[in-house]
Amino acid sequence: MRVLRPAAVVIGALVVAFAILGIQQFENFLTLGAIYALVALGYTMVYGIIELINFAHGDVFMVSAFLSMWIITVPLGLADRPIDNPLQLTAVLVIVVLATMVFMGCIGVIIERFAYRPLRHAPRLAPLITAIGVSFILQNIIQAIFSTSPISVPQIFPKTKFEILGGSIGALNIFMVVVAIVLMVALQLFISRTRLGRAMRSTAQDREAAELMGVDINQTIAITFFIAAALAGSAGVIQGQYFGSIQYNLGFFAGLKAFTAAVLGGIGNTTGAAIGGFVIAFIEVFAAQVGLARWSEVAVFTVLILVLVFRPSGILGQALGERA
Amino acid sequence: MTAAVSAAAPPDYILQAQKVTKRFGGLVAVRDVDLEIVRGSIVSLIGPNGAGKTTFFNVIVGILDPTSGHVRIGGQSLIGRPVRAWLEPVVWFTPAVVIALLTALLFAVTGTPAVAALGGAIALFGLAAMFLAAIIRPRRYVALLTQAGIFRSAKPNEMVHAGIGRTFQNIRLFANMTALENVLVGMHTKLHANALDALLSTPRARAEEVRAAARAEELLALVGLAGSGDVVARNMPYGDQRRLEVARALGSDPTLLLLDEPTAGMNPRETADMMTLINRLRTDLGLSVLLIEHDMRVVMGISDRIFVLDHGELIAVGTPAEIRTNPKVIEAYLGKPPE
Amino acid sequence: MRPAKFGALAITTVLVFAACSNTGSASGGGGGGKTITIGTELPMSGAETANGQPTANGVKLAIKQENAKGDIPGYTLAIEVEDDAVNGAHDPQQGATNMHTLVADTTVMGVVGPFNSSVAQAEIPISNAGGLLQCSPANTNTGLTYPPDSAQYRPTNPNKINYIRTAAPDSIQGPAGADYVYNDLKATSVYILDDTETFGVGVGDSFAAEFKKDGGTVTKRDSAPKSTTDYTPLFTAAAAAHPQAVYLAGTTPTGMGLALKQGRTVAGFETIPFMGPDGVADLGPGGTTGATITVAGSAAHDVFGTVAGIHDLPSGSTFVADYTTEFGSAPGAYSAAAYACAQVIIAGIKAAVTAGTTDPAAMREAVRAQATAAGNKFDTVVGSISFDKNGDITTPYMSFYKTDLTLDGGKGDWVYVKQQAFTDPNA
Amino acid sequence: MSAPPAVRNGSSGGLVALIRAHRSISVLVGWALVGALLPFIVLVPPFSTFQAQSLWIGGFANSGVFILLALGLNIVVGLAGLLDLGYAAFFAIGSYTYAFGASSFTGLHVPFWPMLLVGAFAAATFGILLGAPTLRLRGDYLAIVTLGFGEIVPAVFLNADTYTRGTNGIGGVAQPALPFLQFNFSDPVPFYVTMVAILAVVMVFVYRLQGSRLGRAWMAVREDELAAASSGVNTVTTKLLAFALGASTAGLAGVFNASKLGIVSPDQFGFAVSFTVLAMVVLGGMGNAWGVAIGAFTLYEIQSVVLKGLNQFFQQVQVPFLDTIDFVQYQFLLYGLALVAMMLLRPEGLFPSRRRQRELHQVSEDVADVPPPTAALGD
Repeated sequence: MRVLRPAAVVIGALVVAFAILGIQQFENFLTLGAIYALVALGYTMVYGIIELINFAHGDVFMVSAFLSMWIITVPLGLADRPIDNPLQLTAVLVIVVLATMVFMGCIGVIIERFAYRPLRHAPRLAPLITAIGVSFILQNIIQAIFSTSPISVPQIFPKTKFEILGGSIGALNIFMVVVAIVLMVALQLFISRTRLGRAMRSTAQDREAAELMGVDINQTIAITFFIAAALAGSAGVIQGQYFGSIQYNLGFFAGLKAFTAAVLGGIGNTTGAAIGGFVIAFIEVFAAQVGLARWSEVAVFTVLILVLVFRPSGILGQALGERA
Repeated sequence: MTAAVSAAAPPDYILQAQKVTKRFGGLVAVRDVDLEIVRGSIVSLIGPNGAGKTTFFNVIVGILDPTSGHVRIGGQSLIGRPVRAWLEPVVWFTPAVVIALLTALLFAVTGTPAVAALGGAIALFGLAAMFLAAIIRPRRYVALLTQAGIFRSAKPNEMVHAGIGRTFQNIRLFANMTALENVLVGMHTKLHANALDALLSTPRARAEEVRAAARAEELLALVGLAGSGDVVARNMPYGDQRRLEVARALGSDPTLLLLDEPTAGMNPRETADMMTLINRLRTDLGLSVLLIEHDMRVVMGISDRIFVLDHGELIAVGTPAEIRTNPKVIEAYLGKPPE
Repeated sequence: MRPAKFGALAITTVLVFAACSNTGSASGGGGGGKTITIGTELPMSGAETANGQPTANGVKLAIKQENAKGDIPGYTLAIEVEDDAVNGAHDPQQGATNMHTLVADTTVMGVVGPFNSSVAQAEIPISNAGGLLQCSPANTNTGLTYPPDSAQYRPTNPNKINYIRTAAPDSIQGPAGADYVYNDLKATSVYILDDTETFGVGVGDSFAAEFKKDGGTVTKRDSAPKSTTDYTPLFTAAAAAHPQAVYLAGTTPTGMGLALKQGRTVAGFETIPFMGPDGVADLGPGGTTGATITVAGSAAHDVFGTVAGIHDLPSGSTFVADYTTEFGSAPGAYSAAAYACAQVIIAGIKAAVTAGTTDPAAMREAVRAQATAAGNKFDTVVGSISFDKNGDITTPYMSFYKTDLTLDGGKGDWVYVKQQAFTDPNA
Repeated sequence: MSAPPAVRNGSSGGLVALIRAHRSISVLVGWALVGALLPFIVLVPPFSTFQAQSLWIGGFANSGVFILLALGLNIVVGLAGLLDLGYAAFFAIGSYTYAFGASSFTGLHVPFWPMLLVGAFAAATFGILLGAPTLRLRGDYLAIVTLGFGEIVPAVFLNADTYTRGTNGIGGVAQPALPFLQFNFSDPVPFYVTMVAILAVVMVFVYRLQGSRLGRAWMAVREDELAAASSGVNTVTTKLLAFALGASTAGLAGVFNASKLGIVSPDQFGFAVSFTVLAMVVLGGMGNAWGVAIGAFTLYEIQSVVLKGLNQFFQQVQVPFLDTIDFVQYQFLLYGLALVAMMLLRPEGLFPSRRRQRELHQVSEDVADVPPPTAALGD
């Protein structure tokens, strides 16, 4: 993958964002962006490989937030109080993140198996409708278990703040951004370096050809869904820890924004999705900064439309799944 | 026949490609290719794979803009580098600006805000209309641009208006429409019923539909698909699909027909039929034909003139006989003979 | 293969249709005699279950207890629950359809609801045409009752008021909060955040107006839709002007609980008082699902709230107890109000029955007239109330509460501060 | 109108031939029959036991709104193959146009019938405004742009409260008036009749368009844009017209809905509406007007009648465990299940048009080349 150009874009954008927002809002922007980026990656991967707008992805993210909350409270039996012992904290975090990611990954695979695979050769809109159906189902399962009201998540991460550049930055925020970046880099390496990654890329390029070359299409697609859902899972954990309160319907809007981010960045392009996520986070934080929060959604989509008018295939042109 | 035409003092060219070059980033797909087609002749463009035949083809039908050089159809230059493109935005804004100024003037005189409001509205509307026109590029708008001395390469559908019909190397029919409908779409430029006609189903529209259907049947018959008008295209045998593509291309009553490997993947019998068909098009309809072809038997059989491309450059031009004996061509196809 | 599948689909569809061939007139609960129905028209599914269910439960309880008393000779009360949520969100068109259903059911003598003002706007014209009394426990939008706006909802019978409400309109609750913040909390500058919903925006506006009138300053006013997940940037931006208090104009289900929780984490908002209307002061103790204190957790200190109603309910103590025993959870913010609405309707029915009215249409009209006739007083769970010529409650009471996180073992709860009677501006 | 080639293929019985020869008349007759029969069908069990006739009729009038929307979206998605996920926006524009034109809020009182056209025109204009810059986008980019537009429009109506009364919505919207029909809030019949009439006309238009030069151009663009352009079709104009005509239908629906409901508020036009209509189109069978209409009708009735009725049923039948569940609360879940099930059973919709059926089975690609061999193995 071409790494230099996206990197340049990212750094440039960050500098500008910092200049405009100032340290405190910059912190908010990075944190929010990290979440959107992680969710957007899922959309972009699924789209890249089977050209499906997976509307259920946002709700997979939502489910994972609830799952992490459950893991923390029930099996681990932790209360809403920071863990100060670093070792214990690390252990807990690793357990929660891994467990959530793996479990959600499986859910992603299951969804693909039962809702999308049967329709792989069906009209392309059919899976879109099932995706919407699945998202309803997920929402209602959560609703049935946890009710429709906001549920608070025990925040186990210490509330320590560091004085950086005249602003106080929460340790949690740093942790989130780091986790997001690590995962994204890992994903890039996976796609570009490993055999499975190559299989995914070739499938995205041309499924028939890949099949002829002996790539196991079903397995590859299943893995894609696993990774996508797992990333959403990690984002869900972060969401819960950072916002401290989750609701059964947070998936829809998060999903909408994340998908927008994916398209903005050039859908099918993993780096683009990450960038798109941060762009949208910036717009929202900026809108809040200047007191136009109620217009932020309008702003987000206006920017999207403008970008697409001038760069019809998103910020990072060539999409992973582009056909010749 | 070739002799007859070339003897006439200034040959009547239906298509002239002059110094056409197409670059993709670093690599040059087509370099300085000159190609002329005399009205009523059959010309072939041959060359090894990757010689740039299809790129050149896509340039002259308006799909790709040339990096340099230009293409004339019937003497009029339609494809080439944009000229005075910077002027186009001026054209967009002029009407609005003019109206705005007039409004300002009127307002200064009368001083009634209503006038200002109305004028402003009209100006805005004018601006919007011009933008819309710039996006749709209706023929009037293009004509306006040419008057202003602005030149932009024609789009594929404009080339059809200029009288060029084409087929595709890998068949691109409207697979789920019937043969008849495919031809009717081909006749799009020849029909004039607009949305309103359709909604009200005006007598004019109805009459046109009937005539169109009849004409389409004729064309199908011409390519030898009489009676299969109601078959959905994707259910047709391969050979028929190729013929149907020709019929669709004929729908716009072209003067020049561009055939991209019309016999690719055909068995000898189908190939022979296709050759007779192409000949008939020339003799019966007086069409000129540009052929991209691999099958040498076809090329040598029906071409008046042959252009040979290799690595994007024109290496030879001439009659089949000349080409057959041209060492460069042989080298290009068979590689350098060992010293 | 496909025909078979299609057959299966067809069969299921038919079954489902058969399944619902009993919609509409709900069966009367036990007891002999004819059935009189009280309808509820609330969002019962999806995102707004939390609003609708407890409110409907208030009515269920009232009817159950009334039937137990059985002092309407020859009649049993039944409830007909209508749901105006489609795809999980309240939908005016569905509300209108439901209202048509209720109007068409001649046993329905009164309707409790709706919950959302936009739904009310679609329903009042229909119930007005059907001469059916509607009593909303939750609508606070002034336009619904205040002339001249309210007239447009009664095209059929302009002079027959058929919509009353026990909730105090925004024009009272907002200012009440403003005065409290300015006079009692001694804050002279406030940051207002609303949820873009009818209730939130309305109460926010009236709060801002009154607060300015008192001489305070509104440092910033933001609107964040309930889809917002991250309120931190808003508070970070608002911190610049150093407000001395925050007014959360909205409800916890639409994000105000989350706003409280996140706002506390932003420098400048750690300790200052947060104030909210009864959408925030839901009086749910810590631990109850979805209650503000539960959602905000440790951030819920120094939170103040107004509740449109009086605190020491005449029969309140038993109401809360009864409700909790009946439904196993504490009453929602609007349960008591809904209970009161049901009581008003029941009182009307009783009067009509004792007057010997039997014809359904006549009884409907009697109930409507009884409820809206000037000077008629109703003994309800929220006290003795009556309605003015527009259908607004004449003695809007405001009760003030604050959070105390030390209560029930650190879980925290709301404590009563004071209550205050206001005067209905249109009386 | 001459038999459009679009419907030439297939068997030709006497009646079939007649219907095809006089498409418009047969459509009108068809709607007349449907419109006349429906009110009486609901008088017989099981439907009669459901709810009173007047309620059914009112429900039909509402479902008509969705049928109208579905027919319009069918032009965009089904015929021209443009995926539009923000269709509700045009519905909203139509509604608000009428609310501005005929309510006590603005003080204007333009009669309903001209406003029908105005609403349609306004919606069409916005359709073009949105389409013009975005139509060159590839399918799914267009999808997200339209999705964005669908989110923006209600948000604007919500936030520009000085002009739209924001979240309160505009109430007191005028009802239609006719000398011989009395429109009011208690009697649904006039609305029902009006809706049937509108539907009949729109359906005739849809069929005429399908068989026309424009309709063929739409299908050509759907099938293969490059080939269409090389046949002389101006793809931009063609797509714009699809957008405009689709939007104008939504505009009609909006005006009707606003007048029937008497109130317009932003919360009526969320994403839910857009995808409900899309689901209706896909379930009904894209490209087939009647199929789409039936799909819309079915889905609407399931949503607004069937799911709401489950509780009473299970409580009355005393099904052991089911009667304890509150289905009203889970209808959304059932709706989701219904969508998935129907899609898995009939990917090409309940009533696919004969020719779409095959083609829809191919996995779409940017450049629709010779269809992959998998094309035919749909189910």
